[in-house]
Amino acid sequence: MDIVISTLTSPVILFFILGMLAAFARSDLAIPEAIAKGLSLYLMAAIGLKGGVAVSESGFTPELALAAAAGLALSFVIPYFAYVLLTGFGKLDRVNAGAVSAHYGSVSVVTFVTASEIFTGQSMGPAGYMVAVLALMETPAIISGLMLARCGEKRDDNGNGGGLMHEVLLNASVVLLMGSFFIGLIAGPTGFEPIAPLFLVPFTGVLCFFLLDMGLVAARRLVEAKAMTFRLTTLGILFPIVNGTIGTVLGTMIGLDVGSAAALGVLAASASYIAVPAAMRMALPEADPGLYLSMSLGVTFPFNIIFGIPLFAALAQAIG
Amino acid sequence: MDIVISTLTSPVILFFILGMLAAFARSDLAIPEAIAKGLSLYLMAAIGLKGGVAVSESGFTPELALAAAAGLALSFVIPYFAYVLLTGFGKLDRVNAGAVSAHYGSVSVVTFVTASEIFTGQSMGPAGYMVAVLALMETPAIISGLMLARCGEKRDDNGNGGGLMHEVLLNASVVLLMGSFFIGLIAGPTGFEPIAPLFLVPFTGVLCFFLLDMGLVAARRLVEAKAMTFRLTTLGILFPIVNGTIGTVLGTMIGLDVGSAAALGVLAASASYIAVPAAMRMALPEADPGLYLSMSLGVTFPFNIIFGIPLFAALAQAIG
Amino acid sequence: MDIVISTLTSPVILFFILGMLAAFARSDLAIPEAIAKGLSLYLMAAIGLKGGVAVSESGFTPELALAAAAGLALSFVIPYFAYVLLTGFGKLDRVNAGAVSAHYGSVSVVTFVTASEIFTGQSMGPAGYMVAVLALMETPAIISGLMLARCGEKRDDNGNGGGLMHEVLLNASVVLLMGSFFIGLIAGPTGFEPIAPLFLVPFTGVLCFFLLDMGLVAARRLVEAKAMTFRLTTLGILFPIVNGTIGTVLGTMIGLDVGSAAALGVLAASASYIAVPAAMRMALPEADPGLYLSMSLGVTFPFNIIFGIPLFAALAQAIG
Amino acid sequence: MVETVTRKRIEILVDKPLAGVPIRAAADVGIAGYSLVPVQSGSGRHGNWRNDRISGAENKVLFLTIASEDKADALVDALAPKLDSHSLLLTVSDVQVVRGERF
Amino acid sequence: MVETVTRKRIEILVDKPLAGVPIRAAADVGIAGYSLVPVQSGSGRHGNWRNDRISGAENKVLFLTIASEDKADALVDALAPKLDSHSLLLTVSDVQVVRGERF
Amino acid sequence: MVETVTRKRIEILVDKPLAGVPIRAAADVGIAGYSLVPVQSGSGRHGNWRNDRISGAENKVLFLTIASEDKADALVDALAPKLDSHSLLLTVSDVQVVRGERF
Ligand SMILES: Nc1ncnc2c1ncn2[C@@H]1O[C@H](COP(=O)(O)O)[C@@H](O)[C@H]1O
Ligand SMILES: Nc1ncnc2c1ncn2[C@@H]1O[C@H](COP(=O)(O)O)[C@@H](O)[C@H]1O
Ligand SMILES: Nc1ncnc2c1ncn2[C@@H]1O[C@H](COP(=O)(O)O)[C@@H](O)[C@H]1O
Ligand code: NA
Ligand code: NA
Ligand code: NA
Repeated sequence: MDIVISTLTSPVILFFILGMLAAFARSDLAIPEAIAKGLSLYLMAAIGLKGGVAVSESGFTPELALAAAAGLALSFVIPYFAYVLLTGFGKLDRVNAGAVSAHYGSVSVVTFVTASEIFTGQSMGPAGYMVAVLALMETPAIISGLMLARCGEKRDDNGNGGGLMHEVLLNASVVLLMGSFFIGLIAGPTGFEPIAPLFLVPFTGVLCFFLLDMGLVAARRLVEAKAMTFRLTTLGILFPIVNGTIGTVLGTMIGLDVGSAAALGVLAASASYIAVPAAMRMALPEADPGLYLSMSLGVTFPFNIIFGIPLFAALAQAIG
Repeated sequence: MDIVISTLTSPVILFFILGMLAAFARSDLAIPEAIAKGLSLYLMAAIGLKGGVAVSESGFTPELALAAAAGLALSFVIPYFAYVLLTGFGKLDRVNAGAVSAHYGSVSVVTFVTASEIFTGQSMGPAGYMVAVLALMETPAIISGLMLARCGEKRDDNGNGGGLMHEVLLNASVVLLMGSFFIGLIAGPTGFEPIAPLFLVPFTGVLCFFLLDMGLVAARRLVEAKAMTFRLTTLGILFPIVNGTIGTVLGTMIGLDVGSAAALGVLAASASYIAVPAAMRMALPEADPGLYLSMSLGVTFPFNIIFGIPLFAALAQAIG
Repeated sequence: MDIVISTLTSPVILFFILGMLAAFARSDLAIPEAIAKGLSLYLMAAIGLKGGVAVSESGFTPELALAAAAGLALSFVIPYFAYVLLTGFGKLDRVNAGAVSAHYGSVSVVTFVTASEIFTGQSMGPAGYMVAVLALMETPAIISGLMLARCGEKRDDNGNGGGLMHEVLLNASVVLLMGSFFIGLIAGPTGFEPIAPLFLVPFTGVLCFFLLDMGLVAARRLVEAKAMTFRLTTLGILFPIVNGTIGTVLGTMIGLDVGSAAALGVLAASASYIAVPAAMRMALPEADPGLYLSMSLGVTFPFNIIFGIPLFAALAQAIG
Repeated sequence: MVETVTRKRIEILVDKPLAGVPIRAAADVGIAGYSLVPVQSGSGRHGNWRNDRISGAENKVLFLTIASEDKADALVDALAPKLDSHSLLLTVSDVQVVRGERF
Repeated sequence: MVETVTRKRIEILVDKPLAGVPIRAAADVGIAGYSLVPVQSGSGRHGNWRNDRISGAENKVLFLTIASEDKADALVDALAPKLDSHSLLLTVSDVQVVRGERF
Repeated sequence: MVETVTRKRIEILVDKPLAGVPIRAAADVGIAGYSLVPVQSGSGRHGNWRNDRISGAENKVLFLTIASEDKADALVDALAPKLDSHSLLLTVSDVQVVRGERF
């Protein structure tokens, strides 16, 4: 219970709620696009560095390999599970269901960052290597989603098959996360010291600012959603609960510490709204972007930030 | 005298002067629009938080209520006074005079922030609740100005009457100022601590950077002003002197501390150049934006930053 | 040798290398234009202030005047030397050779900033007045380059001769560097204190972020370069070696400390990619911008960041 | 060869705070689709402006819509009285489109 | 007076992640030159969108090219089947240019 | 129905540092009004460019003006010799405007 209250009164979450309220009230508050992109690059570089520095101290442990394997598996498998519900209960056609399912297998960087902040405040900060797991989980789901969307169908070749794989494997967030992870690894704590005043100290404040924007964007998405149905909204809440529970349990089973197991849960529960939508727009232009963005950004993201994070923390503590 | 010299040699003011000089010399120095907007959002969030945290410590006092009432009254009444001079001495027609008058009843966030910085440096920092007063003073003047501009005239209905009220009450700066004020109030000093490294520590430096941009913009506005006359320029200096004196005296009379009384003077003296121009462009498209922007941004803003702030500080100290 | 290794493992350089690798791999990682511009304004304001504060403590010394004279001379003369090789060995026509040569006489702010960081980490930080030398060296080369490009030819008058001189003397970086230098001079250490949390503490971190972008931009430039030949690439490496050696030796001869002599070498070695390209595009529209940008940004800049900086440091230490 | 038909391309330069004026007018005459293109600076009888001003009150935007001739005429008629008071710059030209029934 | 000739101006509104589609199609028919103009927001049958969304998946861009009539026709033919599936908005108009041999 | 008259719409793609060239040329032939529209990237015989380069030397901008036929012809004549040396891309088309006397 404690973690729920302390989550909901932390400035990080309050700024997110402020953003949502402002958008629901149709205020014209808006963070310039360039600033929002800049802040998200900052957040990725910062957690990459922090993770790398941590691993440079702890060394490569068996938990790291196990967590990586678990993350990859979740990212590959979750879309299949989601696809079944999306075509059945959700009444989507194959292409749209495939596109949506890829989002749920992949991950949301900001959800992970917010969870790390809150877990650290509860003295259960996740291990440094979880940043690498985050980066690894971004792309496998895209492959699963595309296979589902195209199964049994002659490929509508846009002549960009190779282009897509390239885009997916070298997309900005993967490169920046892994790149700064390795820089942290090479530089270690002493190399990190001179840049800590930028990448460590103001981190929580920047996250507040960024979540203000995410709140605005998520709520506007929800307000303007044309394609959403009650059934899809339900799935947008069900998916994180189920996937997050699986992730947390799996993390605990393979022997991760409480914070890392909860973080694996958060990763499983989160849905991508940057890398995957762009990839789906390229690979499956017939799918409706309004659909997958409304579900992942409008429904699942706020659910995870406000309810999911404390939920998986409590679960990990209970079974850990 | 001391405060005048220390004001004019503080980096904050020097960066403003640098910006003005660069623009007068027609240098191409420019801060990207997105950065300027981002910095202004930062400044508003930071002072909102700081004010809220301060009130969470001091509690709601009678001074708060009195200051709020005084601020509201000033914002409502100043346009009427300004209108008389603008139509008489200034030779403006009704619509333009109404539009300009609304700017002087409303307030400039950056003028307030700069004054707070300088007052704090003189150990006379205004009370935390003055941020709420600032937010309250933004909009009433818009109503007064519109009533003056349209008095006795059949409304030229653009079909955006409701839209305008909405825009005015939920405009970005009011929402962000009040929102972060409440977040500061809820979070209190302990909740604020982890985000202070972003919202408190680099604040003065960010203000320098922002005032550099304001100097550029204000001076360019002045250089390119086509609609300005000698009479209007005179009013652009007279208004802040008169309004600021009234504000400072009123603040002292209702029992505010020296810093808060001077801050009320600064608020009364300052003229809006963000919320009100946008609202006037929407509501009174016939009014000339070159006119009201040149007066508020080109004349009154620099006057207040360089002369007004130390003036009202000295006045408040003398009578306080 | 030490300085080479510590340079190549410092996060500042590692981020630059990450940017280059990402661009070579054709990742879509990109820093928004507005952010990159904002960061570069920050870097210039910060080093200007730091230099000014340092000179306010040390006073104007004979070294300052000597370094300024040496810098001006280098900026004027280097283009003549470069022009000979560019037309001869490089096989460029007069106009293109003149345009390119101006870049090598002028300087790169970021190369200087990176060198200062690394030299300071080696306890051989350059003197504060080198910032003024940097600003002085930006423009003389433009005049030399134009004289070379137009020698013996009736001026193709675009009617912007005056405009060009104005643009060159009051271009954004000169104004901001000199402006903040003077603000630092006036404010001194006590005036600088309240803004140090923005302009001093996170400086190295911001530089990392900026060099990430520079790496991306430089490598993309190289990948897409159409106009580059093997001969020009060779010159793009030869110029910094020769010019940097001359600069370091000259600095040592006029009695500068080791760090300042190496910094003069770095300035001589560096090539402009902001002020000069814009000026050349205006003044010599017939010259190919792909050519001079590829050489200065694609070849010389990375060479200096990775090899040049430790090279001139070692040279200055050896002869200093 | 794909068949194309002629439609009208209407371009309106308008102050950002007033962008609602052509949008509402278009909706009133049955044009639901439009795009807004950013404009960076300009010059006219009222002097120069550019986008990087602190106040967005003078920023401008290009309202762009493709519509049938009837709807285009109706939009021009609806906006004509406001061209001066709202300082709109309106132009209409012919374009060829493929799926004519969409507009 | 300088002589001018008539060429085609093709304007295609396209989602940013799909900008490669008209670019590749243009290259295939021999059009190497084009420019991309940013678009800030818009509205259509699928609702409103605006550029400041976190995900760039719905951001749009205006692909603009000047080409000879032959090449323009070939480009329209090549893109016609994708107009609906990729939700492209394509218009073609006449323009006068000076150096006609360039296009 | 509101009456409209035909005017010329001139569009010039120009490097940002050279934007003064069409602006001055337009002023010289009596065209005082213009707008600059940002361009984000492009491709041509000199390869690709995009706006997010550190140096703004290659950034491009679209100069847009509405003018009478006479003034448009004069502007085209004035710029024709510079099209190649300054790599300008100039197009002219017909548009209908409402207040023809303004242009
Ligand atoms: N008639 C039109 N004129 C200009 N732009 C349009 C038009 N119709 C649609 N658009 C643009 O195309 C986007 C997608 O249209 P739609 O697929 O109809 O939702 C819209 O959001 C607008 O930006
Ligand atoms: N046919 C064209 N249509 C539209 N834009 C073009 C065309 N050709 C060139 N451009 C633009 O002009 C720039 C310079 O062209 P070029 O000088 O051919 O490299 C290109 O990068 C494009 O942005
Ligand atoms: N003839 C024109 N062609 C293109 N844009 C124009 C023209 N005249 C005016 N504008 C634009 O409209 C704005 C306002 O014009 P004005 O009301 O004449 O000052 C200018 O700043 C330009 O951006
Ligand atoms: Na997931
Ligand atoms: Na006021
Ligand atoms: Na040099």
